[in-house]
Amino acid sequence: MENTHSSDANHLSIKQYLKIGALLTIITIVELIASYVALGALLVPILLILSAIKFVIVVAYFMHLRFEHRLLSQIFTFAFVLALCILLALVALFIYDPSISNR
Amino acid sequence: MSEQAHSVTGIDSRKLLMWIFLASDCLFFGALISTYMIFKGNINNPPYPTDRIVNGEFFHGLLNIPLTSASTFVLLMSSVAMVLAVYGAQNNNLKMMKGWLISTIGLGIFFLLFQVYEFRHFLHEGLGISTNQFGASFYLMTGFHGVHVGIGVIILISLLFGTFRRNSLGPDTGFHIETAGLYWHFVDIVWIVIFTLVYLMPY
Amino acid sequence: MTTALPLAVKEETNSGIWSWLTTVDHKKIGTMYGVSGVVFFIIAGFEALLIRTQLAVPNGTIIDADTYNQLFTMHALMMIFLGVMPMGAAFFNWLVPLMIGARDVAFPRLNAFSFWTFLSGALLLTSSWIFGDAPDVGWFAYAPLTEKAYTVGQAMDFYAVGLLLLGVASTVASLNFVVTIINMRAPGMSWFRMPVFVWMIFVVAWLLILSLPVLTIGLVQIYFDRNFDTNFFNPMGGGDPLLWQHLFWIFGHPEVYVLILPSMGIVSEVLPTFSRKPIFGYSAIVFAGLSIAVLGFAVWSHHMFTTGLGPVPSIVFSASTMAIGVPTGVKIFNWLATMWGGSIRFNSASMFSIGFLALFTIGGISGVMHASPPIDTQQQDTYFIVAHIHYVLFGGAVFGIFSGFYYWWPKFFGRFLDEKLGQIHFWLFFIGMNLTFFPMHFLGVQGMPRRIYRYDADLGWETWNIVATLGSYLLGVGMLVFLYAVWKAYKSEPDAPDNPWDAPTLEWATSSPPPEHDFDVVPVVEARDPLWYDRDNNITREKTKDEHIHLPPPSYYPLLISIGLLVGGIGMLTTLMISALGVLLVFYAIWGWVLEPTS
Amino acid sequence: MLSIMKRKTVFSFSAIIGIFLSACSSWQTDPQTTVNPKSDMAYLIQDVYVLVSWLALIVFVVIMFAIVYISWKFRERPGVEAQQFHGDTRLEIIWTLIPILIVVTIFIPTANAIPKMKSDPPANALQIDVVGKQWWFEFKYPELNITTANEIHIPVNTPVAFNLESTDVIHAFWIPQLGGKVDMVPGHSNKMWFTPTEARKEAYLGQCTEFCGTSHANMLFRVFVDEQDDFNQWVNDQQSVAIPAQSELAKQGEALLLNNVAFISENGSAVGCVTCHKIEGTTAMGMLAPNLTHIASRSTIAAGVFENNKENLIKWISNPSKMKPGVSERTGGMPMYENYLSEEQIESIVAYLMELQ
Repeated sequence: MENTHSSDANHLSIKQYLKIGALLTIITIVELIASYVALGALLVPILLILSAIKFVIVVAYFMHLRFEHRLLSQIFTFAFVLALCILLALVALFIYDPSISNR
Repeated sequence: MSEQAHSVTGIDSRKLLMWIFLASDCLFFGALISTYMIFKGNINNPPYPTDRIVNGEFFHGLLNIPLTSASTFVLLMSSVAMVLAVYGAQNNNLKMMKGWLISTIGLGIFFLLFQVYEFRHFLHEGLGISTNQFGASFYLMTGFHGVHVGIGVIILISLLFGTFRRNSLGPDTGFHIETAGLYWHFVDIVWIVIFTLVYLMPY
Repeated sequence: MTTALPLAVKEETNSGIWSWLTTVDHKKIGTMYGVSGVVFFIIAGFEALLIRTQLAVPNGTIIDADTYNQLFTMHALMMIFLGVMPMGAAFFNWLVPLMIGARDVAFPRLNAFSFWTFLSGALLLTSSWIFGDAPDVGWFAYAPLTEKAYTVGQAMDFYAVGLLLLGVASTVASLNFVVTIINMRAPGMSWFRMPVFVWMIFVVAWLLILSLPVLTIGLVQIYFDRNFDTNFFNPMGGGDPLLWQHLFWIFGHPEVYVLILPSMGIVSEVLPTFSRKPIFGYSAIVFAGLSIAVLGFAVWSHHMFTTGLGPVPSIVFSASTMAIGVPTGVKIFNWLATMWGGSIRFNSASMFSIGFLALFTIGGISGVMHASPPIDTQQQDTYFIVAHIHYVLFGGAVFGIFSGFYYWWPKFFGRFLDEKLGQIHFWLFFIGMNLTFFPMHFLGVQGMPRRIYRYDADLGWETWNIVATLGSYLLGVGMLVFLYAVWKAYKSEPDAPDNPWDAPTLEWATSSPPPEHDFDVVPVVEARDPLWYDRDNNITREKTKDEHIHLPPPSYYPLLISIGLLVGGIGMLTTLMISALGVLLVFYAIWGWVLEPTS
Repeated sequence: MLSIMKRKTVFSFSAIIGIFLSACSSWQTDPQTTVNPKSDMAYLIQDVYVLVSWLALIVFVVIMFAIVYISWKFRERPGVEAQQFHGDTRLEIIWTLIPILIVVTIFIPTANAIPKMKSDPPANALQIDVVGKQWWFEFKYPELNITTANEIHIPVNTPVAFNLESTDVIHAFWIPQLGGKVDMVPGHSNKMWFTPTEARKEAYLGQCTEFCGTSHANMLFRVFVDEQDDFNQWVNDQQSVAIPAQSELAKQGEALLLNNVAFISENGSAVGCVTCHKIEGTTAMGMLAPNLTHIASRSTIAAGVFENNKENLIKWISNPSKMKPGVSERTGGMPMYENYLSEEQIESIVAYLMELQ
């Protein structure tokens, strides 16, 4: 039974995976608490940063992107950045549209 | 799937196909989330997503943050289980792979049950798809995410069914489970973004 | 592996209808794309003739308002989605594997699935004519006109479901070809030794992969608005019609580059061959293509300058639209430089490419004019825009496609298209095109709006409308000449040598038409224009080494899944129970597909 | 063979340029032309338009000449081999800069025209609310308390500001000689303003230019630019209440129109005129359809498509959809009164309407 090929050399151990799982859980709990604590203007940036960290952790380690061919991370980051830019552009276009009357 | 042609870049064509499909899905959920964020500002009839007082009257918000963070935790753990299943498959530890695959499927179904409960609760509170913009965009976004999770569960079940019939690791089984894992993790990170933007962001 | 499925034993038939229905060969799939593309192109062309006949005289009574609105909408939908895109797909299905030295695409069955899903989407959309509900609100279907309150019948459901199916087909095909181009290039063919045509298709595939999901969301939202009373685009219920415009044009602008880039790729192959010299500024053209891909996602709101955008977005989108004109300009200069110092042979293929160069430039110039919002507020939705569209799409994409037909016909079918007829066809198209669409610039400047089924007599528009109508008849005649040439070629004896034009790219190293396995031995590439490199250094590649070549067996599961999706689509138009049936069929076919032995 | 090809190419290009120049002359006089500006905004647009058009013409001539010249000079000739060069970075840089230069020369005037074009109207501007409906325009002068349809009068040399709304689908408000078009998007209130610079007898033509359904082509409007005193006279007429009918036939028509909420006949019943139309000073209070108080003062009916005379009014009331397809079929559309009223009754109503100056 030949072993699956490519990236098994730089595999993470079970312990490391569990540690990452724990870290993600902690971040989620911190996010939850942050949303209850009255942080005012600070809340939005904190939440965005925390979810961005979770996002990167899952993509880099669970989806193995850090150990894969550079092309895959280029493809995914280009698509993700494009989706983010379109999201920001659309939201901005609608928020700063003076002509919307049923606001 | 098709035979393993020699690939110029060393990346297996099937894995490359999955990653590019995930890139396309990024735009899919990007547009869905954009629609939600656009309508987030002007929901002008009850029921509302969060508690608010509208011309003197108090309206109880529908979004239940503790419940949804529990379902987020469930989906997060299913990602961890998925990773361990892939680990088992790649180190041809059949028992470990089957065990974690079953727990991933279980956690996935558990998450779907959370969603079904939340949808029924909202419907019961009077939030139909045509009630207001919150209803329409929320159901569309979380609905499509739920469909993606459902398809993921079906894929994992068919992979599990594949391993039982042959009670040994086929040459590609490890690879199939890893690719299914990519899809599963993607569905999880989409939920991470939705959870933050929809549930935690102030209105 | 599992035993053969009980349903039917798949024996090796390579003729007859069954072989076409179950083929996974990229060449057969390419031919099917080409044939359906030309058929729909002719139907849409006929619709255009009806439109022009109605507009020939003021207050024309040949066609009533509703039919006219259906005609111009279906003319646009069929030309774009069922004519130019599939003909482009015919070229990249046929040529990409041959040009990069691969035996087939990365996922042959997925390629067959793409074609059959395209065909089911095309048939579903075209069947709207038969069921009396052809979409009649313009090809970009601005909300809230698409809401239930303002439309009668199911026209917009046909539009939404038809485009959803076509979207699935195009996305899957693009995924397939991106993986093929990345992973299956012949040894030695680095990224910068690939032919320019393959680069253009790589860019087209990425544009489709990243833009179609946004359109899918818009279409789902129309479907939900019409069938489940949501209010995405209904302002009464809190929705916003501009949301549809944004979602559509985020897809819309990359789409128009999807229409033109294959033709730019064809021209970049035809001009060097008939100028007897390599393409000028290969890397400039490739980087121009890539920058168009990136910028293509940043310009969409230039379609919405008049919807009340604020000053800042107008300036930003005007700047990005003008910026995207620069790479196009660079390409035109590079094509001219390719012809400079060459020894240009004039035959139908090269004349269509030179025609592309001239007419696409005119379209590009008129396009840059309304990149500036002040001018756009005068030109938007007038016949000036119709002129711009047709100069870039007819003068650009269609001329490029016909240049490709005349150039690769010997390679596809082993027979030449008659040269005499080709010249007549070119001049009929060239003169007809200018007679039809150049006066539309004048009509636009005289203030004639788009999409009007009648106009009054004393507005000064009569002469140019008659000229345009006569021109459009010339185009009809030109198309007949082309069909006669195709019929004549079909009847003639296959007499085409391997490389009739002494062209540089790998597909000319195979026989005409190529064997089913394309290459007897996978070619080794040492330079950019491989065949010219071999000819100049008189290297002869050994051709007949025959080792066991593994070809994927035909399979009917792609067709089965597409039929399942079609049934699902029909269910979305009638009752969702039928859709459930469709989903079951899809699941069964996927199950069969996965368990099908591939060796 | 080549000489024919060369002659044909030269012929067709010279033909195009010839047609182009001869057309320019007729553009100035056409009623709906976009290149004969008559307001400050239109002049602003015209300046950018002229600059860009000249640039376009230059690029057109240069590239077309280059194509013809290169095709002719480097045509296949016996004994002449193609030169095998395939790149020159210096050249690439030059012809990347040229398009950038052209684009910048277009962008600068564009960038400083946009803020002016999209600026807020001056405080003293005459306010006109325009509401786009399926297939006609409703105009309201809030300060002067005038409501009319499809035809408006504005004073010369004073800014006029349009507040553009729509109650059904997207329309576009465009008077080519007086300014660029702005869409009327339901749920949005867009602004547009200009200062007309030339008063004249004939109207400035305007048309809806965003596809809005079956009769999109029949949704025209007219703007008359008058001297100040003519405008004041028009305002007084419009503000006056509808005068009661004078002639005998008109009196019958008036009674028929005002007293019937519905008309019943063997073909069923149809809503009366009063339910949708409004006539100031009478019991007709409908808000859905054009205001008829001064219908006779308008030169056209049915959104500027037909001349306002007796035959057209009779034909219109009898069967609106024959003149404007879709009007009766759409929900809330005008019924075909030939099924509910006799010829005489329709003529009496028309007589009354012709008296509403």
